[in-house]
Amino acid sequence: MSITYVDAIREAQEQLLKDDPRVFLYGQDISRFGGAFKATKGLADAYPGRVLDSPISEDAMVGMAIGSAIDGMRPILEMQFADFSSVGFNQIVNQAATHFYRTGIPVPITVRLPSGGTPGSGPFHSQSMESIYAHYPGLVVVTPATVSDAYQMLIESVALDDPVLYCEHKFLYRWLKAPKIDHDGLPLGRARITRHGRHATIVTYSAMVHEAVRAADRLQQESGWEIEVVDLRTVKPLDMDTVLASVARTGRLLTLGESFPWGGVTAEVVARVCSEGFHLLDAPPKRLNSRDTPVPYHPNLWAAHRPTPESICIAMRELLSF
Amino acid sequence: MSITYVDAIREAQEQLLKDDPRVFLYGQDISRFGGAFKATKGLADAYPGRVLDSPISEDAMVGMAIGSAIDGMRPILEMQFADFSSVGFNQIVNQAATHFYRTGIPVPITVRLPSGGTPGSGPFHSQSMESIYAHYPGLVVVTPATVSDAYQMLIESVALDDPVLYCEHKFLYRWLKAPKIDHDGLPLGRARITRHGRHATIVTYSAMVHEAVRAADRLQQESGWEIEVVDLRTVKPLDMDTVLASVARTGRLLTLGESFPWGGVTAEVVARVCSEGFHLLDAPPKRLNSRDTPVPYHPNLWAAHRPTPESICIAMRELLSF
Amino acid sequence: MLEARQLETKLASLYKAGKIVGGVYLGKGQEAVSASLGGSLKWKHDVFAPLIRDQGGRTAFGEDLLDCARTYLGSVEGPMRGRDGNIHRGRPAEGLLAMISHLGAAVPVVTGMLLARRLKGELDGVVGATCIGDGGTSTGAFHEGLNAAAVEKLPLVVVVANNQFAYSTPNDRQFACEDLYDRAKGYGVAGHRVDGTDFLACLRVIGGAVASARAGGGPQMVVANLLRLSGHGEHDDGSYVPDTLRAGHLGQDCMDVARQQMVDSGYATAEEIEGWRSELEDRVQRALAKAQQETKPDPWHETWQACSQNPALPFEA
Amino acid sequence: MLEARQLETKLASLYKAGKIVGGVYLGKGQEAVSASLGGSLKWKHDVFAPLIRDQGGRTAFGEDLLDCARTYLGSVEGPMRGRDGNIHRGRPAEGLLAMISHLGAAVPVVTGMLLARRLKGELDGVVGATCIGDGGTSTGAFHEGLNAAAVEKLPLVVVVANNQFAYSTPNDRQFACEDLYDRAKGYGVAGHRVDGTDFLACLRVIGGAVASARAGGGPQMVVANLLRLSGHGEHDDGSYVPDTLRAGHLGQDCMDVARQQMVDSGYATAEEIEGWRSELEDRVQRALAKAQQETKPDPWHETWQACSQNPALPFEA
Ligand SMILES: Cc1ncc(C[n+]2csc(CCOP(=O)(O)OP(=O)(O)O)c2C)c(N)n1
Ligand SMILES: Cc1ncc(C[n+]2csc(CCOP(=O)(O)OP(=O)(O)O)c2C)c(N)n1
Ligand SMILES: [Mg+2]
Ligand SMILES: [Mg+2]
Repeated sequence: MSITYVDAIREAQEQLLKDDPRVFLYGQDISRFGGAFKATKGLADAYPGRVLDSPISEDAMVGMAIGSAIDGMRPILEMQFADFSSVGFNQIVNQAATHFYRTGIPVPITVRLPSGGTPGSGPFHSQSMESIYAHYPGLVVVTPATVSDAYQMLIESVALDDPVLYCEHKFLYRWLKAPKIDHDGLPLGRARITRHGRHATIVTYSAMVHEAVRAADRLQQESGWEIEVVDLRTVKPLDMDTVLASVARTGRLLTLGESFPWGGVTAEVVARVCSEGFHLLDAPPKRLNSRDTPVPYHPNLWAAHRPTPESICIAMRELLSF
Repeated sequence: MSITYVDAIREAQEQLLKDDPRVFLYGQDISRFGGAFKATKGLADAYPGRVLDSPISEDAMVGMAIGSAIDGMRPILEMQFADFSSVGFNQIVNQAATHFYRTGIPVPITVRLPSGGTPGSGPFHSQSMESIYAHYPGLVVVTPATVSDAYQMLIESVALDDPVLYCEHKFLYRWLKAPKIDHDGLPLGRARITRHGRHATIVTYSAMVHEAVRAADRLQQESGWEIEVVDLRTVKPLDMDTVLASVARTGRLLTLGESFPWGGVTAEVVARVCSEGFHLLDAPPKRLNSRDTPVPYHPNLWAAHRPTPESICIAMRELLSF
Repeated sequence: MLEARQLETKLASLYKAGKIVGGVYLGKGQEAVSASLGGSLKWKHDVFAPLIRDQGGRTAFGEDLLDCARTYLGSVEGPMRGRDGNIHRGRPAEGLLAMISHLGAAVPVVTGMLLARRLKGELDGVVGATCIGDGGTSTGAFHEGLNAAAVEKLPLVVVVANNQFAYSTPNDRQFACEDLYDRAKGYGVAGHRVDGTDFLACLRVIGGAVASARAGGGPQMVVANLLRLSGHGEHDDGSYVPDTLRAGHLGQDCMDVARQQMVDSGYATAEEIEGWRSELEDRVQRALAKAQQETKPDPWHETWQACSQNPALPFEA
Repeated sequence: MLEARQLETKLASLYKAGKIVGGVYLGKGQEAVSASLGGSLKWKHDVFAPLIRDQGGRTAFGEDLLDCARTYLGSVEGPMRGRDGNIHRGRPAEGLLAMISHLGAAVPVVTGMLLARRLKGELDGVVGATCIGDGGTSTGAFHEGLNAAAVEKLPLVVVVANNQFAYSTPNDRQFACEDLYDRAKGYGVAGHRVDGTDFLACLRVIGGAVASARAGGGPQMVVANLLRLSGHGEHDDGSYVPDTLRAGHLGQDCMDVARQQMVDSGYATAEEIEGWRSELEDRVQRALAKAQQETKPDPWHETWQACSQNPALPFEA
């Protein structure tokens, strides 16, 4: 028996529906159909009236979730793809993000964003938007990389009074499996040391955690380098304590992410490490992101657009040779 | 005789309408009324049929501008406030930004974004969105800080084949004056050294250039520090040559911006200076942004939300004391 | 509605005197529409999302005068504590939403609140209402929100105050249908039309729409025709409105019509109304005076926290 | 339309054989509607923004078979050079737009192209057309775009292919009006209704709408009722569509209807049609075979440039 990443998301929603009458699900094709990725399969039957199909109206979907949250509910909104949240952008960044600051009334919505690239998905079904939403005060942005985190962080996101963008990586949906949900007790907002090492630190999140570990394994095998991998888990807030402690141990930093190269998580982490822990660095920090184009469609191009174990190893060798 | 920043924007549009039959203006209340800030005053009468009032439909406005550009026009779109471009976000980042990469056909639209805070404008009429749009491949983001740049960069934005977000700062509209338009020949994409110095560099853009210069003057008067101020002029692309050359001379870096603190221009500049010019730094780099809340309404709060000469001086003294 | 007019007249002169923090947007000429809506709703029971010209509706719904006075005069005691201002004020926990500027954005939010009531089993006899301008109907938010409310058959009442202009933009640059009322059918919602300058008609039609929604008749859309008798904001002279329009039927002041209607129907005498007016003027004056003396927001006492307290999260300071 | 069906049947089997790069979304059952639209438009003269079920319209408009074959089979010679795929292909310079995925987004873009024509004085006799699904009508983009086209009175034709479902979502969770046709009046555009399974009716009504727009009749909205005879994509079995619906009138295959209509009207004999079919099968086969042999995109030859060349700009590499 094993459970996949997307199953964990489904089970978390089932648990939430079971435990908390304030929870309901809203999204396109999530009811009887169970969602484009089957993340809500069977839930409509088990919880009638609490798993609702929405029209193709992302702006209204977010607005309605916000209204229901103001009125005491805990909606979980499924975007069919993260990319379509661009249509609900205004409600997310201007209504949800500002409401608590303006009125003192929190807006506990959780917006599930199926994120990241898969081969053949193209420019509009592959986007990683964590770097966009994290810019806005008032939003919490979480990016689970493991099966247990997918479960646990969804439970905690819904428990949080603030609006959460829950970025789930489509590439991990069925590929990532665990024997069972087994959480190590880290709360939302804390990073995890996924792999210990002492020669350099890779700070990353979501699917790239696995690519980083692959690269680290390879560097160890091939050259004996011991690379530490930090999984941020939430990109806003950022757990700088864990990041700085790791950099203090290793003296070398690569930040790694799948979103576009200008700004974003990798820039924020480098900027904060350099401002807050400049003296810890023995070498210039490095960044690795996707390329500065839309996500290409053809798998040949896609594979070269995002960071890979190969490109991570190249960057790490440069970093280590400094 | 003198010309204000908003007049320069108006004159550039007049010149463009005169010189280029492909240019037309589209936006809310921009025709006979001349726009909420009078940036198009008189143009509808002078160029009948080429200055069009739009419905309150930012998404369609951007979409229509894109269509017209695909068909050979050079539209200039006025958003009534940058904040409302959130409604047109999808067309900007998914249609305009990707079109050239996908099809090989460029989309020469210029979207004017009245940006930045003024006292009493509140959370929805004060935003600085350059950090959001700059994240997206395929977009050019310009942020003029002077009257002559306001003019010249608008002319060049329209000449560019790629989509440009032209971020004009509302605080500068009437406050900033110059005897005449007098351009130093710097092309789009090049930064300017606004003030020379040798003890530290402030990298900034838009209205914050003026706050930086004020702070620098004060530091010079009070303590003899000579601070260099670099005006990025365009935040994407970033002129790292000029930035790195300045940091090479001074060894100390503060990045300064008015948008929200997570990610954005200040993070990108620090991250790139640290990756590309780590050895140039004699002290940890510093960043100064607005605070991590929506832009508050009351002038007392607003003035403490954005960086001021006072807060810049404090940050600079810390930087210089290192 | 009389209170609203008194209040706004006072605000306009305070604005001219430079005493107001931020802009002033008035509902002058739209009070009959707005108050008919607000007055049909119950405080802490229904949901009301006012827009920029809804002082009339706010007052009628039950908003405290002081909330208004404090926000305009920048008192930290106001419901928004200086963080947001004036027309953006609200008390969401009491059912009075605090608008964001983006037009149309309130439509799905009210809808969502009604959906919450249904899910909680508390929808019975509840109405959610919002106003929007002719210009606001062009937003995708209006369309998506109204459509979603119709699909859910929720008791949403949308009142379109068609004052013929959106800022300076006339109806013919805003939409091409003959009457915005024609849109109701396309959403599958009940449609109504009313002369927005006629107080009794507003009471009847808008009150009727609210009653229908309350009784389970599903979403309602009311289109009220009128003119605003002020500029877009107090910085604007509204000179783009043609004199012929001002001189015509839509240009009549709903307050005058209402006064006449009350007198004619024997509801009140001219003297009684004058009495109310001066009493209200007094109340307005007192509220403004109180607010003016209160503390202003102070950045040193501001928490600068955009997220609600959550000790479990290592939030950045 | 016959070609489209041949092509798509082939694509479906290639998909099952794992030979296709990315997803496959078919227009099976929607060819009569789509081809009636595409066939009324002139290549390099009009503008056409197809959506996911418009192979019929693409072919009829004049798109080269090879463009399709190359995109599905991942040839770098295709119009999108591997950067975007399949249904997203287009040739904007020839008037065939390349859709983004976001539903509704094409409506204002076509409108903008028509506006450009007007500004250039080249609008005479030009039409811009796009298709949208029942689900797509719920987007703000559709509303804002159609409204803006109506305000500008541009010759836009929007064909709503109401196939009763948006992915799995039935009409009654998508909108609450009786007929989407009822929306036309609310936008002030001419409305039309047609049985989308009836080829001759489609030719008449959709062709008529295009002719009206071309003749200066302003924006047109056609609602066609039909069913898709495939899943949402080839990964989907469409089992949420009730059998009764499939067995009813809407479930009939427009291709069968068209064949019968051609034969009945004496336009062609059954043998002639069969002849076309096998000839087209051949052409489709050849195009696919050619594309299959072509070079695939190579990251080392890709420019990785999102902006057009501009030497004046110090763009980041
Ligand atoms: C999405 C959006 N775009 C632009 C604006 C700027 N704006 C504020 S009020 C206004 C005019 C509104 O007109 P209407 O809806 O008719 O209401 P009225 O002012 O006439 O009452 C505009 C364009 C806005 N608030 N929101
Ligand atoms: C804005 C947006 N939201 C969600 C989607 C995902 N999506 C793709 S096709 C589809 C269903 C479309 O239904 P409809 O418009 O009726 O067209 P049909 O597939 O029935 O032809 C959905 C939800 C999308 N493409 N765009
Ligand atoms: Mg109006
Ligand atoms: Mg459909």
